Amino acid sequence: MNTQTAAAGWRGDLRRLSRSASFDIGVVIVLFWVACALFGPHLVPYDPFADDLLNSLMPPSFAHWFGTDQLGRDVFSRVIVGARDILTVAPIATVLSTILGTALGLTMGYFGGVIDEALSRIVDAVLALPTVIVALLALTALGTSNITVMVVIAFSFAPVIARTVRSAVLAERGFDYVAAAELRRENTFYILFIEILPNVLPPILVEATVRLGYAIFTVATLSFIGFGIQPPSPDWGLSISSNYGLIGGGFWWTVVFDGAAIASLIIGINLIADGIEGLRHD
Amino acid sequence: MTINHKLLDILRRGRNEHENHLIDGVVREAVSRREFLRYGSVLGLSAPLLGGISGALGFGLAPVAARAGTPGGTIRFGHIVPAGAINPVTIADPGGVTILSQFAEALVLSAPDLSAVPLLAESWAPNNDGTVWTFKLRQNVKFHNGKLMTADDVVATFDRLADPAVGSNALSALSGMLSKGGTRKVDDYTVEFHLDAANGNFPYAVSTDNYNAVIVPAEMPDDFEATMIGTGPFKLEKYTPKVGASFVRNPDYWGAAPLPDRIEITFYDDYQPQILALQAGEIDIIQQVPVLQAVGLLADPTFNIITTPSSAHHQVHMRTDMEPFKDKRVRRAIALTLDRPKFVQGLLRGKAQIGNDSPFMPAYPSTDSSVAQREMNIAEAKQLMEAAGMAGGFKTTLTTEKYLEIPDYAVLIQNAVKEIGGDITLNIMDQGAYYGDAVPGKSPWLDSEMGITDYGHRGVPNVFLQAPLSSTGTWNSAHFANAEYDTLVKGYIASLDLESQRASAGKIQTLLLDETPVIFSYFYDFLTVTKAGVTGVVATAMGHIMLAQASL
Amino acid sequence: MPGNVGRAMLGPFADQAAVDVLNHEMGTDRPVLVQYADWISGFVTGDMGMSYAYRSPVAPFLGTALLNSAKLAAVAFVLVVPLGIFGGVIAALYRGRPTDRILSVVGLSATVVPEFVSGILLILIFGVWLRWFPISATWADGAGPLTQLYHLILPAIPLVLILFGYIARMARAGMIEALDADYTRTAVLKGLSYPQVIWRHVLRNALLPTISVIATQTVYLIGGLVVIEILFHYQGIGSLIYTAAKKKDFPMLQAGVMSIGALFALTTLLADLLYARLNPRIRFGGQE
Amino acid sequence: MTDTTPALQFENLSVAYRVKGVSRPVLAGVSLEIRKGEAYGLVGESGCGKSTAAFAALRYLPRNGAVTAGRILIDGQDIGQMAPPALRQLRRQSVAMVYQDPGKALNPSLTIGRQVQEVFELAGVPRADWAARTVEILAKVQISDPQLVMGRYPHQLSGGMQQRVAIAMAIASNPTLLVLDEPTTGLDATVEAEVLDLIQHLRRELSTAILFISHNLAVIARMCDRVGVLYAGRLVEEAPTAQIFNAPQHPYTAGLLSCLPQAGRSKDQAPLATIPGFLPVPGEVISGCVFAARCAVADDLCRSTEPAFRVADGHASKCHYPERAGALPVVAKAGATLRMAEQAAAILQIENLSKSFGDGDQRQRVLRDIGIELRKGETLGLVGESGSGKTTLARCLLGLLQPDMGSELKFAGEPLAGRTAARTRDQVKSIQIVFQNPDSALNRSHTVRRMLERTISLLVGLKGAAREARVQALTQGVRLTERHLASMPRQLSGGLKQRVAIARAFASDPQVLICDEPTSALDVSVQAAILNLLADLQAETQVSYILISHDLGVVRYLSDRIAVMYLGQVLEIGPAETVFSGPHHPYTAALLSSAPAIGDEGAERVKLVGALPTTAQRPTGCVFHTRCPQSIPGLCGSKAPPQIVLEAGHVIECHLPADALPVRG
Repeated sequence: MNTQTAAAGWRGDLRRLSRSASFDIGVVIVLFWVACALFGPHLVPYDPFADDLLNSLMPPSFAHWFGTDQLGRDVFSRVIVGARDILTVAPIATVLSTILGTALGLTMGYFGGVIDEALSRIVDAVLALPTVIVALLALTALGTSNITVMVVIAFSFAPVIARTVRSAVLAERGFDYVAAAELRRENTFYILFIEILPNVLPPILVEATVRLGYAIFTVATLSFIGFGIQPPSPDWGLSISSNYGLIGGGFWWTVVFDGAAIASLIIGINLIADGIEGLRHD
Repeated sequence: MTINHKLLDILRRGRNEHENHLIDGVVREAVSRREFLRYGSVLGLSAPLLGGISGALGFGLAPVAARAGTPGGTIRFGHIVPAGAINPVTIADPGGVTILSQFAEALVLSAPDLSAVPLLAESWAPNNDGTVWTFKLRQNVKFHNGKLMTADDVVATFDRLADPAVGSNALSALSGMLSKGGTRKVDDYTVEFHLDAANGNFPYAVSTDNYNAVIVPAEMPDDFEATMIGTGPFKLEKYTPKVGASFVRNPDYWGAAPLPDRIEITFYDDYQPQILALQAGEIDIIQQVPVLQAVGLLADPTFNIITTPSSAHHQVHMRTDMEPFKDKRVRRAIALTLDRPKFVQGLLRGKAQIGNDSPFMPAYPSTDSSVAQREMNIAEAKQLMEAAGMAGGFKTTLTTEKYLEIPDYAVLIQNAVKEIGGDITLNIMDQGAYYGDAVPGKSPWLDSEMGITDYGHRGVPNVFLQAPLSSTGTWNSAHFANAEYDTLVKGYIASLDLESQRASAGKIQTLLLDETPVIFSYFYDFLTVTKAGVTGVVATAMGHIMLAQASL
Repeated sequence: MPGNVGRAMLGPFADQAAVDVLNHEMGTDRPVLVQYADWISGFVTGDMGMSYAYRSPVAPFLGTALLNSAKLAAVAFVLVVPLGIFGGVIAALYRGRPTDRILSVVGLSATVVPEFVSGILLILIFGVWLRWFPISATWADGAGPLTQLYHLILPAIPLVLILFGYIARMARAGMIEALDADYTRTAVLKGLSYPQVIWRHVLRNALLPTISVIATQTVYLIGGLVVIEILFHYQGIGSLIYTAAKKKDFPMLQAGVMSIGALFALTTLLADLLYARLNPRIRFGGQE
Repeated sequence: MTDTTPALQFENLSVAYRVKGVSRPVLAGVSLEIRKGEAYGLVGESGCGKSTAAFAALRYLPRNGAVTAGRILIDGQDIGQMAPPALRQLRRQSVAMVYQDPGKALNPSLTIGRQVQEVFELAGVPRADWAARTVEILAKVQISDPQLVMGRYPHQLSGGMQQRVAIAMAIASNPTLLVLDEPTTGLDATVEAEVLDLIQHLRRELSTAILFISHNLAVIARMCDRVGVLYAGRLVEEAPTAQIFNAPQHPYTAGLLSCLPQAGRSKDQAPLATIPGFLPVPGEVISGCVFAARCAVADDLCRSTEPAFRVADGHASKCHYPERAGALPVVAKAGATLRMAEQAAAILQIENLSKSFGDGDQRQRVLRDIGIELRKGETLGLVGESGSGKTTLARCLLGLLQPDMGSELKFAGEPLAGRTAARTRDQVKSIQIVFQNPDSALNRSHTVRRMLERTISLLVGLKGAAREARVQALTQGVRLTERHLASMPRQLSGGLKQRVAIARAFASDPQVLICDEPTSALDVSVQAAILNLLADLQAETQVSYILISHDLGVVRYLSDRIAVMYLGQVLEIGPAETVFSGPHHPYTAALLSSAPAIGDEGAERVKLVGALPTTAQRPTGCVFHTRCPQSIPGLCGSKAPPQIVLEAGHVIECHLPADALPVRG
């Protein structure tokens, strides 16, 4: 492939994207949290795990911007470092689901017929259930760990991606370049992955971004109900879950900042997805 | 202290050997007044008698908060949804106990101060070697179905609980102590318990501590949940599984007429929603709240906190048969890094008693309080590590359950041992996973190098001494095997008099401090929170909540 | 399935005899395959088995829970459908202008923020501080419909927020497609006034696709119910599943999940029927 | 008294679109006048601004479009100055529009009756009269059962019927001006002819002025009194129809006309003329004549000074040298085409080829018992309306579809397996295709080089330098340059893309090349170059073509023999000239007469009855009898027609006696 022209295309797309204010905001937010996840432990003023029992539940102050939690740990530091687990689990789950869903969607869309029919049934069955419910069932049976959470999310999101890819592939399947490839006796692998895949990448990219948002949503929700990321992680959903009983007592800072963190990250990702989606429809 | 010897002599008449021994103890001041009252109650000295003895000894029973409540009204309280069907035979969780305590009663009340108070039994006494205990039952007690409670009901109740084929949850408290057939009717209002082995604390086994041991009619229906026939101050009005229950005043109650017209109970899956509901004014009482959850309520004048001391605690076990904990000096060093007063203040907001690395918490009368309290001493800890050849520190994994403040406690331990070079990785699992199949090899609880396990309240330390620490103990996650310890415990359990119990206890405490297979750094209280103005609420550490004398 | 149901139910400290008796009673001492076959054959005949946790049949629990959840979902839908459609229509009519942008960003943000975040804020503000609404969605026995509604409003709001953006987005897309369609151009060029064009020609075509979207959203709504019902302490299907999962009450859990699947199939079917009813293309076959 | 106010007047009209913040002019200084009752044709290639002109006339520009200069007057009123109510009044009473794709122009969820009667409602007709007026207007557009149609939804009507309804709505208010924007594009030839007939008929009845917009010169020639030619947003020539077509005064117009593969032209005689170069990019600053860069007669004056719009005898041209337009040099070289010997060996034999889709009740037979022979080096044209099975036939030959049992294909005497996978490499490489739409046929994420190399590697088995040499040869063969090899398809124009597709098809040295509508996605000027290229390549390589096209001009230009298909059957096959000249099958006659052709405006059209049946409801007997104007009652509907052999190789399946077969003209 001629990388130069392809790159030029990408650069052009990026330039157009960066003109969208909401896309820019999304990128800034997400990059901020990614930086927190990567370098958080080196950036924060306090060790997010270090207790200071005699200074617990202090309201936000100059020393502790976001106050302290019940063990006297610095909430600000915990919120910053709290990005780490969710930004590991959710993206890996998304990548897994994208790979799986793409392979599935390519197969369904390209071969059609009985294969498509059979796989579609499975896909529909999985899609009939909300992810959180499927995850609850699976995690109860398999036991909770970051790995199982990833796998469960990957499996329950793959059908959505498969469906997107399938319909994109069906459209591509109607294009004559596929017939042309068959007419030079390309093997199926080449047709699927070299001919068709590059052309369905944009919708996959959008769907994967949207899924990443949902993955974060789901991981946070699972953590909140106790089936996701496990203590002692400073994970946001987990922190909210263990602290929300305190808000009535006025200790709102133990919950509100974590909530804002989750909200901002998911909104950021969706702003990016929105931007890319808008680009495709221009 | 002025002792009225004349009065005392009168009172001593008819007392058996153990009772007189106890009285001797208190006279000699070997037994404190508080302990006297508590242990005296176990031996079956009635409250008037105890009061009399106390009076004779120059200290009176603390007067019961005598402010009389106003009758009427509906009390709404929330608690954790019962884990299973409401059946006294099978109930195994605080949620179920709370429901039980509304409508059913045991022979003996293990009161919040750990004293044994007569309920359906009027009095009790052991034989000389403590193998047979005779209970006199209260007369004219009616079940909610109108029948009188007699010895037949008591015998049936205990035979059911002690029958392995029925599989009652009470088996864990009764096995090795009371078998099926061991409960015998003497007359309609007298029952004898013939024990498998001598036991000086038997009344606790038929008290509210053994919460399954509520007296229900001999003919217990299969769908007990539909009727909930007991002798309690309230009768079932409506029960909806998972949702809640309501009870109404029992007009035929044997004791003082219950004050509230109705009790409305709402079940919650978790503590947070309960607390919020209390704050929003939707319920009046929540109970058994872990301290950390209730932090928001502690300083709030619109709420009233009832603190119930308990022997509930979190055991930190270290595998005595595995590195890096094979050397007891390492175990001791770790115990020395913990700042217990700080834990109690910070983690538990002062609502706990400091532990001394043995099950003997200060509140137990048999505890030898002369054994020195272990305090944080990093220098000594470092020396011990050096002596053990581990000055470079160690690495280990602390496996535990996600329950109450245990994860936070784990973090505190993780941080504390850093002082002596300990590098602990936390592995916090959900409860089911942690306990696994509860047999070695299939249970992180019993297999992990280091772990933290929650133990519920017990009125006496016997269970804590045996199952988790004796070499044949089924919950021995520290894999602690020490012949001397086993012998000491056997002696402790069999002894009927307080002084010899305390002597054994002292040795056990010293031994455990030296070996430190398990760290007991605190015993946490249970909190019951009520709306300000609610009075007369009695709560036990077991989960009972008694509202007969409560008023809004 | 857990290795030992009885042990899991009774906890680590229960006596082994008690565990054995429980396992025998529940049949969980049989081989897993036998248990599963038993459960499946029961399920298809309408017997959903016995709850491990309550040792009583699952079905009655399920019925009440579904009814409760349906009430909550209904309140949410009644609030969100008109709101979402209205938002979408307005956004489409002001396409590209600030109104549209604001609606888009607000809708997007509302949609993606997890229910437990918005729910907690609502509880804090309206339940605890202002005390305008009860924070528990469960009402007292025998409460009238209005009281029930009063209890359900606060829990419905996070669901409304979640769905609002989604429905508005779909409605907007449908509107824009219809606004850009040739038939709309035909209508304008006929000389119809703008409101007439929108009312007669655009709306109906624009909102048809939204129907199926709303139907598929029910299933996500139910997913959201888990959190909402826990948070607002409401005895619906979500909290039933959650409790069952926590207690490893597999028969209850499976029955709950299955019933959600069935519910989804049903809503989809209803939506398809409604769609077909409203869409002449489907109602009156093909070209003659 | 005659009203001399023009129905529509553009005064120096300029329109621009804002695209991503940049203003792109689409119309620049266009001035024209349409008199009352006049039919004015606006013609031009894609991107010239035709449709923008149409929508500007109704003040219905897209959201990002705006009139940047000039005025539009309808009946003397400046519509740019109108307040919304006045504009609505204007649209209700004075102007109406019909556009392409009637299926989309009608509201899918309202009945026809409601949509039509809305016009009367707006015109202030009393409610009681709406129904009657609707019936009346539907009858006027020759809808035979108005009552029935009123209750129908748009999707229940055929394309032709839908367009009639759209026209009915447009003329219902008896407007001063009717704008028709490509009203028949996308319709089948016979349907198109019917709609055009209808419009002509209505014109005679109504006094409406018509602005007729089309890319199709022949349609314009047939329909209009005067014609304007648009190029790059400018009106370059305007004159009465006859003058434009007979004596064009702008090199662009002249070029367009000579590009057309019109009646009588054939690859054997001369290549088609072409217009080199490309349309200027919108927004490009052009100092001289916009067409100068592509003009064969342009000089320095043309490149530096924009010519004025000069009018002489009602014939206006925006050219410095209008007189030179007629004497345009032919750009393309004379072809060295070799007429194939008719006895050449058959390379591809098709016998009893049938293809069905679906099962049971759903089974549809799309091809039925096709028997055709393709000879070496010849071009076989396949014509027929949509649904006749042309493309299915092509895909069966390629092995992309498995024919039904009993079908027989032979290539070079050897049996040919049904699927590509079962064929030998030689067979696969020997039968290739040029697809209709290069955008679909070329993978948009691969470079041209990669596409060519991959085909050569797989089918010819060449590697390294040998492969590179072949790539170069192919590139030169289709008149592409080295530079194009590194391009992605989106960087190429439509014509260049089709060249790439042709190069790829030739990469494996095919002996049979199927060309499926190879030029239908292209503008006329580009089409000519591609047709020339195909003719040249055939002369060079002796390849046989199967040419599928709905454009009879194209088919006639390239084909040696022609097969006429209808509902999956071949009704007539024979040498190109005889098929065109007749006698021919009644269907062929109808098809030929439907196709508008320049200089053929007055010819009587063979009218077909009814709509095209689908393959699911294939008529018994002769498949065409339901629509045949010469159907013999009782015979054609029950008995399959015999084959009439008129002369060597000219075969017609018909019940009519040979002398009753229609003959053209």
